[in-house]
Amino acid sequence: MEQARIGVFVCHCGVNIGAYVDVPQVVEYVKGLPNVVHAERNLFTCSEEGISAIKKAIPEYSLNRVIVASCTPRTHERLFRAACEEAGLNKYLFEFVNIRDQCSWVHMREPGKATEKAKELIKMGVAKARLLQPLEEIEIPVIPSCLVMGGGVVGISAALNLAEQGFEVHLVEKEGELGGTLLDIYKLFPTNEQASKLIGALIQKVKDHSKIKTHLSTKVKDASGFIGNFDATLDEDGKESKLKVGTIIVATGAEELKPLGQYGYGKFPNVITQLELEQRMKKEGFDGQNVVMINCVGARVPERTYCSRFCCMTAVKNATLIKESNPTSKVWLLHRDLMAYGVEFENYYRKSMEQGVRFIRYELEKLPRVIGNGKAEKVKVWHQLRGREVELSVDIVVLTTPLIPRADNEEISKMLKVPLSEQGFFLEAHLKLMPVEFATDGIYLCGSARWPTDIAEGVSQAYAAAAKAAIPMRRGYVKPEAITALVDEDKCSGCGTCEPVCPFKAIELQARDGKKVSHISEAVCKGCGTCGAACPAGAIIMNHFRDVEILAQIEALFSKSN
Amino acid sequence: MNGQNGHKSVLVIGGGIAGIQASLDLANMGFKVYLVEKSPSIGGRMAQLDKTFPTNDCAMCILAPRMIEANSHSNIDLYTYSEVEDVSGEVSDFKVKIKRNSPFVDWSKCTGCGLCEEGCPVILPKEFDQGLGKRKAIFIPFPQAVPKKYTVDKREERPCKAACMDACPAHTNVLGYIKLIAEGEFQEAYKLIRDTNPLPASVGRVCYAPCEEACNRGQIDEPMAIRDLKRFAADQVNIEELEVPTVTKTDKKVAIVGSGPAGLAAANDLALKGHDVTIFEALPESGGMLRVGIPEYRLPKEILRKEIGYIQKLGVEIRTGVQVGKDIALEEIRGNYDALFIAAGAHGGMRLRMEGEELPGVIEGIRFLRAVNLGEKVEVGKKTAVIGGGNTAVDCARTAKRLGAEEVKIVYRRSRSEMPASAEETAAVEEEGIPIEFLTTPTRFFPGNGKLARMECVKMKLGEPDASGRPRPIPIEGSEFTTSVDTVIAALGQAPETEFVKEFGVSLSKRGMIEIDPETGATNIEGVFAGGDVVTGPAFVIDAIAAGKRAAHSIDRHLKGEPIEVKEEGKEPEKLSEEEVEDRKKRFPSQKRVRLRDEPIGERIKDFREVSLGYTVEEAIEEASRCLAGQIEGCIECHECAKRCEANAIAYTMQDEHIEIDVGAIILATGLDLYDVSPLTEYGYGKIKNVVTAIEFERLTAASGPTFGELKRPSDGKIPHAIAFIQCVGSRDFKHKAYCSSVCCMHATKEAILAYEHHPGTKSTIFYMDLRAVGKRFQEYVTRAKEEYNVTYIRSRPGRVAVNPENQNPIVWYEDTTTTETKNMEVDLVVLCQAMTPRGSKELAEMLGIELNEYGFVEVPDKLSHPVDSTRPGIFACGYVHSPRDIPDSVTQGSGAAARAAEVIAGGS
Amino acid sequence: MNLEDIIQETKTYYCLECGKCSSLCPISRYDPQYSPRVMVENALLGLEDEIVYNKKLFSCLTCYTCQLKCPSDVDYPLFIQKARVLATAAGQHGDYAHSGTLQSIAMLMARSPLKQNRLEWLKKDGYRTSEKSDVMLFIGCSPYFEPVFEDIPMRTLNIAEASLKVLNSLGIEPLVHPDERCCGHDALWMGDVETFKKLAEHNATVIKESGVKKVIFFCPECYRTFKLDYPNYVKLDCEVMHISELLAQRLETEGLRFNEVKRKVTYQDPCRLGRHLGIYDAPRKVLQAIPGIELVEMEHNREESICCGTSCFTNCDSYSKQIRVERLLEAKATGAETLITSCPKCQTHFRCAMVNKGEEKGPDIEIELMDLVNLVATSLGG
Amino acid sequence: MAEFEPQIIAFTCNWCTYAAADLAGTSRIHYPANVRIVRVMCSGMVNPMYVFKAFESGADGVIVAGCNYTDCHYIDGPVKCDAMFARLKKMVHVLGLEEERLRREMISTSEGVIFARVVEEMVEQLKKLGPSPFKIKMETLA
Repeated sequence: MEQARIGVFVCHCGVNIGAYVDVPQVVEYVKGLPNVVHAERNLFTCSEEGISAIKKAIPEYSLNRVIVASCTPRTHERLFRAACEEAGLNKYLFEFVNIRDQCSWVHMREPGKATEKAKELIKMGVAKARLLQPLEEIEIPVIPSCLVMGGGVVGISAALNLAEQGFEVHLVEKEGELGGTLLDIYKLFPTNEQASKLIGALIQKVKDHSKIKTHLSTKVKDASGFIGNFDATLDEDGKESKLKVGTIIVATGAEELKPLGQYGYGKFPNVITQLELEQRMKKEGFDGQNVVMINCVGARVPERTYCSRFCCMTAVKNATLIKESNPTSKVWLLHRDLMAYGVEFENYYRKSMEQGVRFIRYELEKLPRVIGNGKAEKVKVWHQLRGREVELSVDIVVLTTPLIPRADNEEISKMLKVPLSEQGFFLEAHLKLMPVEFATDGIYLCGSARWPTDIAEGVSQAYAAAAKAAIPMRRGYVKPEAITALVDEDKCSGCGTCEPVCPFKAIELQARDGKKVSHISEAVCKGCGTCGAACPAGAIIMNHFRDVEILAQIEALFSKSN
Repeated sequence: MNGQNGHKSVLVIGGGIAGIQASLDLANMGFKVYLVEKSPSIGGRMAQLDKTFPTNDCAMCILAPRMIEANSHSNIDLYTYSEVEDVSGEVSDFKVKIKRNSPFVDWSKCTGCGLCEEGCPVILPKEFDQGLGKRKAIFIPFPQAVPKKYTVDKREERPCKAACMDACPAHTNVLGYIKLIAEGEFQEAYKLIRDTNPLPASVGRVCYAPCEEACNRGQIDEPMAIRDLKRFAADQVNIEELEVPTVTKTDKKVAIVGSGPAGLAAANDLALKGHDVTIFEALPESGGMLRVGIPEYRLPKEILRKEIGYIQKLGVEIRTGVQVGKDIALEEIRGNYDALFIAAGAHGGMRLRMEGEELPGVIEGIRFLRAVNLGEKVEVGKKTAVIGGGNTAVDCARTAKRLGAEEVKIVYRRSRSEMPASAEETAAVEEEGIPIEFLTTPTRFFPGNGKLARMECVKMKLGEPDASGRPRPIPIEGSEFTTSVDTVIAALGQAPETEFVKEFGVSLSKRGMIEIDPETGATNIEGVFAGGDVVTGPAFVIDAIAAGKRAAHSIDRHLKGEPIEVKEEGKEPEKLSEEEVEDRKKRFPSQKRVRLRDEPIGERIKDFREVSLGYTVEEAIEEASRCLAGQIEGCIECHECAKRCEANAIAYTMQDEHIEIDVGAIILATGLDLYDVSPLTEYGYGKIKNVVTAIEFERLTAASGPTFGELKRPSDGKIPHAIAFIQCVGSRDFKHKAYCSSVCCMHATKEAILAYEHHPGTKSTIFYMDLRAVGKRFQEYVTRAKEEYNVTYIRSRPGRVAVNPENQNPIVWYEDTTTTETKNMEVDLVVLCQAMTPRGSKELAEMLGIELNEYGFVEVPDKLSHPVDSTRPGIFACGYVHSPRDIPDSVTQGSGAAARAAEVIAGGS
Repeated sequence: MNLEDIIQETKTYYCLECGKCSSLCPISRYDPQYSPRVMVENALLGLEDEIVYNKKLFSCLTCYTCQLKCPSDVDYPLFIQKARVLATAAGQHGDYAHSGTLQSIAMLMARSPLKQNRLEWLKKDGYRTSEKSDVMLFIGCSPYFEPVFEDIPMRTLNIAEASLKVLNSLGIEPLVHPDERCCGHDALWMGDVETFKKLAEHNATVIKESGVKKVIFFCPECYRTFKLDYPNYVKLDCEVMHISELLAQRLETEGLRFNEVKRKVTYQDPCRLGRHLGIYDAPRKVLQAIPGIELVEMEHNREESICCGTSCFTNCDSYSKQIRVERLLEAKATGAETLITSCPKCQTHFRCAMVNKGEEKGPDIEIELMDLVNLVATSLGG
Repeated sequence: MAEFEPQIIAFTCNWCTYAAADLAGTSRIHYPANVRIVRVMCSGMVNPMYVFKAFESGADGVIVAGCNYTDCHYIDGPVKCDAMFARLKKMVHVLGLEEERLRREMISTSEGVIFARVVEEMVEQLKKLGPSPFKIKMETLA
């Protein structure tokens, strides 16, 4: 390896770093580090100006290592690696040093220490960069077919879109029929169209579409492999079948919270949830005379802090339907902020006022009380804006509850190895950059499985997930990161300790001119490095995270000379 | 909708975050994308944001990588500063006409370096900062613009021919500095002048102003007072405090003979190029004719000294009292300097060649002025006669008057119209009680007790024009007459003294002046250049400066061994045609020129104080605003940017481009506009300074904003410690916009948090009706705002905002609906969260043939099962133009629209 | 007509309970117990008693400030008027000022066939009226107001005289009818629809019999009642006009010869003329046409001007006084010498606010008061 | 002498704890600046050699942090790490190193707050314990 010529680019990130880390002082310090031949600072290294500065500096100072000290590799490593590649430098000769999220932002109150820490972190980065080696990425073919988990309106929409684009789709639904939650719903806001008509039409389209294979009362038992090559095992009432797909879309939706123990639910027969109300309307119709609906039941409370986004509109819709079918009825809607955002919902909210639905605002500190023996007879609520208690006689109380994660989310998350958020919904890679993708390549996410969403937004997300899945499938191959393990066959004594360690079964022992030697398949290896740690002989080298590179960082930190 | 044979390409209209996301997804799928954006840069509304909720990460950190990816993606053709003109055809076969507005800059050459912007004199409100900040006529919308290319905001043709700049020998950017004065930017005006003319204060006083004669405004009422405005700009600056630009030194040395305007100009330019310059000045004081030829009352010595002092600060050494050819030989200088520039000027006087000329009392004009200007004691008799008709003669006469001569008169052999002195000077001398005897010339001088006593003159009549084109004066027989006189000053003109160069071998013309190649200023000897009066004979200051600059340019190239290519000389000053004059007369009301006031005549002749008083600020601005070019909006084509652009990318004549493309599908993603909230008069927007809109507040906190991230309130720049946010201003209101704009509750919360982060301890109050925090992790964000960032929420929609006259604090009147008390709250700043409307949807809808709903958002026929489809197959919509939504939902819907478009153009392939 | 019907008619169900009306309402700014929003809240909750038996129902000035800015377009003043009908039916009424004299006068005029001698002020010379004119000058209750407000002092009749003088100088010799009755404005707005109907019918017949084509008003309340309310109850086939509109019209057409009156004035928009009828510019055009007059606007002007504090001589309390003080201070802040208004009631209430019988001096709110018509009369006059 | 500032090395797994540290940043949660993070792809990759090297070079404290058992991007990384760590703990104990100097943590992506608290707590403890015994020895030996 010829002498390392390192270029360091320290970022201001506007005020985010610049206001707390003395960037010019850091650049001066960095210039003194061995092998650093060029160091400069930019206002926004990730901007076009910053990128072209890197591309210009590489040939100009004939750099063979590049370090960017700015935000976090998780979002910007790909961008800077691409810049190095475009300037002719192997993108694995690039090292990222995090001096924003893990330095300036967390040590705002001690700018002095933040500057010292930034210097040391870059010194560690330089130590590692010196030892980095160029790596080549390999192309892995992608099977142009997608496994969609969940046969609700969202799953179906994703499946239809991909099928229309020409891809083969496997639609897996654990219930006996497609349709999901919409099967229980009577009418839909804001158009008041029949839920059954909508979902019926979509199910029909799925049936007619040659490219979609539907698997009913089927659960995905296991799914291993990686983007382009997922091996899924389906379990249809005990009958197992194997499936090879390129991408997976999680559209398993969510379920309505049953608020046991609140407002007499479970005790009084005439205290039901909105979904139960819809089921009644759908089956035998509804003729309630005095109806009180209570919103935010079990939502925006300390134990469940989130707002489930569209339950207000469900309540307003059902209230309007009741008034339309029975104008003399008295419908009260108790709420703590009426989330009728946007154009359609605000119009619908006003229509409900015209119909005579009356709204009462209550506060978390003074919850309404449902009174009666054997059944709900009265609701007492402190009218926050009137500053007095109002008593309403009722013959039915409808509780509006939030959507909560499905019970089997845990299981799916373990199976697909995708994270859950603190509330239990699936956690997307990045709220704004990758809203419908998981960190793991090839697995996408949409609908209420991600976060409670109404139908229009859910279907938009379904299309978005379909678009993201279509990208690798249409291109036909993916080039995963070249961070994989490598066996140094001279050192390998063939003891086989590594083979069972690999969770992805990428290691197998092979005979090599009379000697057993361990072999790691580049395509399967995900680069976790556990085999390297386990190997007693130190024969396994982790690309881009070699032991010498890690140790160099530690040494650099504590060595007094720089 | 099977697009088997359709085009595998998509048109995306609108380069905001939604449009970019849709384009990236389609491009990554391998389809061709045409992304059309009206502004010169993509980025849309999000680029204006400082931080985005709920994660508070900086908007630019999310947006920049996507903009770069979109700009460099092989499948995406980016058309910024462009609009869709026409759309025809049907799904999978649309024909689209795109108009690329001419940015008047060749984007293939422009590197976005920004040198042009510094020099541009036209200052306009910056749309990106909602008009709070300023930008130039040549601009990029925001620092991280993609593509980072400059655009010239040229809105209408310049109403005049800029004849002034062509007429000026040095081609000073007159348009530019007059515009800057009109805008009150006096320092900038001085700097702009200084870029071409190293002696603004002097030239601003004595220049003969050929520019004013050529000024097109002259054809309408009166020409612009260009010279007086130049003087005004120079007077606003303390030249001694100007910091000197740091220059990278070259190892070349240049010698200059003569520290007159030519020598000084050359020295200035060569020093700026890094060469080491030494000037040899024969006289004890530097400045040449400016110092010794022009009297104090016209050009105060103190001003000239300061201007020369600045040039010296550039590293120029001036050795005074060293006469080349006497104290030091030209040979020797040429030896130890790499180049030589002869600018000795024309200090020799002309002789009368008549009897009695040597009598004491007869003095040569130039020598007389030099003596006075150098402070020597000069005696002037009671009756003094000055012979000659040029500026020098007038200067001698007025100087003699100031030295105490009681009766001073000028004797000139031709008539008034032939007098070379300017009309102003002639008027000034007559005003000071100095008569002029025309058609008279002296013939003999008679002594009286050893010194001059009487002079005999003869009357003249004008004959045929002589070599100079002026009629030849012919003495009239027998018209001799004698008058008594004590002093006679002969101011017949000047001639260069070129003895000292003769033996050096420099070729001289018949009249004894140095011959040079007019283009480059080079003499016949290699490395020796010449310019100014020594070459042309007595000319004007500005001609000498122009010659000095030309020579400096040639010397610099000579020192660098590069061929001396000639800078194009520029065209002749053009006149306005008849119709153009008529048209201008209609457009611009006739307005008299603002005259310079002078010291009262009685006072000014007593001493050598400066005669003209110069403009006051108001007068200067009033005069500067008369300039025709300066009155149009946008670029006035003063060519300053073209001059500074190293990539010479400026192209004033660039035309709009019309492009036709074929696409299979179209995605509308034009985003949002902000509703004008001034009709809600009760909130006082536009009347009360400290009532701003949410987007203006955002710009005040942004690092790239007008206050560079320092949150200051508009009225007095103080830090606002108490801020009130009023929600639903214009939204949820029958009289304005009946819908809810969806994002303002969270936007206000974020801005309240930002305010706290900028100045911990800030107390924010948000007046809301329904706090619509519906998205992922929004509720937790609001809770954090309450607990950690001192934000209070009051459920009420304030009725009106009054103002406390003492401190300009807005007072919010509101009823706290949870306690039914009507109260008022005095705060430092009120932020109105204004309604947002779909951008550009009306015109585009007509063109695309799609319907809009009652508020102008895209009408979606099948809201639930096909949420991103418009009323026309193959045309989709995403982002705020589809329906009010925040950034995460816009990004998702961008991908959604991409998927639907892919369905159409993939067509089962 | 029950509470629910009122809610439907006035679209009160659109109310978003945002509180904008309360924060704009001059009364709720001072009276903590009164909030228009709470009144609507009670209606939406069906708490009829909270409205009908609520004294504050009669505090509303019906000045339309709230309705003009209500984001949900709820016609609150109409809601109040209708609610007061319910209250009147339940025997409720507001606290009558001036011991109910004005209310009784109106009641009497509606009931008994009385013979009013209301034209004594006409005896003075110099006023030319004629029976057969096709233009009628409606005097309204000014003859009755004169004695009631003698102690303030407030001579309402000098507005009537000035109006007559102005019409004469415009060449009009109007009919001044001896048997006009109160236009019924106060009764209607206080919910006493019966009295209003009777007065309306009477006036309609009087006008029909007199055969006039045009009726000119100087009192905005009478003008608003004739223009907007009468058509719902009686047939009127003559044109109705406020005197400031007539003057503005004449300015446009033939122009007016004004003598110079050197004075700095500010203008109070009466609620009925401004917000109810949208007439803001006519009075201003007339003022600015008088040479020497310099008009300066108050901070709150045109549709945002603040009411004079009392409506229909009911619930006139300390809060009304505070409103007037605030408004007079605002007038003085403009530096004007005179506060011009074109409404006899505004002028009366402002004058009453300036009366200060007690020792301790209240805030200095003294300012000269004059009706537009009086100013015009002096400028057109001798 | 200035108050003792312990130096801590934290080996964090790229997918969970590194992201948690980032989350602490985006939510502006303050914690002492004594920690230096070394990014590894998985906690299972942490080799006892790395930990010893850290102590040798003068670290006063070492944290080995990764995902919870269920979150691991590579299925069972944490299980391997536990096994390695158990052995490491015994070794270091025998060496006479105080318990608090070596910590094993499981911090998932969304637990930015916990990452900050762990660092804060460890800095407090190490301030009480004083510099690492290895460090003192090194100086006297050198």
